[in-house]
Amino acid sequence: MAVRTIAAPPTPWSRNLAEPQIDESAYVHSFSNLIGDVTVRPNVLIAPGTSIRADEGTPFYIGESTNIQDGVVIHGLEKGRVVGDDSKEYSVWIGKEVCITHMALIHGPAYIGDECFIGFRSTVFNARVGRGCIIMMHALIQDVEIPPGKYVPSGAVITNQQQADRLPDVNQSDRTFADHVVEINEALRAGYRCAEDSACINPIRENLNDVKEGIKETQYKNSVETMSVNLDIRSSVRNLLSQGCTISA
Amino acid sequence: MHLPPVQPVSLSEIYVSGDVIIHDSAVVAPGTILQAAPNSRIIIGPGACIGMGVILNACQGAIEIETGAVLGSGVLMIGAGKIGKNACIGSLTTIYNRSVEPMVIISAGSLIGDSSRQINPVNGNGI
Amino acid sequence: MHLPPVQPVSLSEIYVSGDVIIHDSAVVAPGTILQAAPNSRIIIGPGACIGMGVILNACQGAIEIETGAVLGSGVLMIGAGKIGKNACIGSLTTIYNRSVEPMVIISAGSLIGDSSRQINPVNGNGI
Repeated sequence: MAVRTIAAPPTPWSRNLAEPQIDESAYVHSFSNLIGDVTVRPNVLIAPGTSIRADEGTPFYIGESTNIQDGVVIHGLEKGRVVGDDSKEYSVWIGKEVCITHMALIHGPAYIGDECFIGFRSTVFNARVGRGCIIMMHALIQDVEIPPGKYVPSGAVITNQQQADRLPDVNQSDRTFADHVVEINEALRAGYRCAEDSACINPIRENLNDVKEGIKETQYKNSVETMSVNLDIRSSVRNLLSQGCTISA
Repeated sequence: MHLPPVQPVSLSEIYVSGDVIIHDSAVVAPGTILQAAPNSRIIIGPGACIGMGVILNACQGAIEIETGAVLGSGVLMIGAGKIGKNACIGSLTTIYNRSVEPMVIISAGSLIGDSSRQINPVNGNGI
Repeated sequence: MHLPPVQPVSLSEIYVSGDVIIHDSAVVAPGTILQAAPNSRIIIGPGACIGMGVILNACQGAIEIETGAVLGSGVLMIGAGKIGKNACIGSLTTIYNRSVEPMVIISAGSLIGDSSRQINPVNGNGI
């Protein structure tokens, strides 16, 4: 499994280069960006296009069997921590069996309890979401604590505690909808494994108007294959070297 | 708008997985993710324009972006559906298992195809 | 100890197709698509500022961004039209076949253009 993880870059506030701790059974897609002190527990799935950067707020914890879908961004403010279930402090704590769906933004300090569902493009920032909550799409949860088992409808903006306290409980139809979204993700999972096998990926560029030209190979390819040193990288390396970094074996 | 903004992409490639066909004359910006689950497909037609950071996840059917359609940055399209000729989908829009008719313009940050429960406002104060 | 792989500091990729003229002093952010159909053109004037993930798709005419105009990130401009000097188009705005007068400020997420074919989902439950 080719996983692209990098140690957090040295920043003025933290010279500690921490590396993600990833359980063997977790699947971190190579087209994802996983940086810094992030604990990834067993059977976690981290999809392509995700950005999980514990380079400012730190550390992060992602619990067992949790699912982080495409395009999710997880980041944290330098200051501000939540207390995880292990009584330690985290910038972002995500419990077990949580589903964070496409394009969601989890910005620490943030705590997301076990079995939560965070819908497409929703934001959780400076908030605590109790166990078993279902947050639908395009919602904003900020500066509040949401009790366990609550439902947040699509488009809701929950930014004060009175609003959070008035939220309804999750019902069966909510759960069915959330389960359906998770199912779609399971189908795509098969695609990720395929992605590791270059024989399986073969996108075809086809000129639909001119059959004579036949099938052309696309220029677009899985990014795993295209890590070469170009001019930009060279000049960046020169910069780092002049700042005193060294390259050693 | 309370949605997460257009996110920068750090890789200049696009990620393609599964049965994906991109017409020669279509334009696909960097950092996009085009994924078709098994038994599904994605077709990007002639002159279509797919903005930065778009995610298309085809599942249980096909996602088809017809001739000249434009998807703004950060658009998310899940499931199966067709974006009609010359339709124009504003940035950060989410489309869940729906199609869009040709020539339609959708404003940025829209949410289409969401059939989840909505809460009726009580005393005009909503939630 | 090894040097961490270098993150590209700036993704300098913009996609340009067709007759597109960008003044030397204009700034165009990464991830933008500037596409002019045949018989159309795009002109980006001096000091203009085009944000990340913008898509300009000129057809049946010209898209002209005049001196000092600013387009926020994720703006989508389709068809033909002129953005006047020093106008300021908020992020995520969609403009379809319309011009904007000089010095005008448009708030983020606006939809400007032909209103005969528009869909604007309400309450998150679109079509």
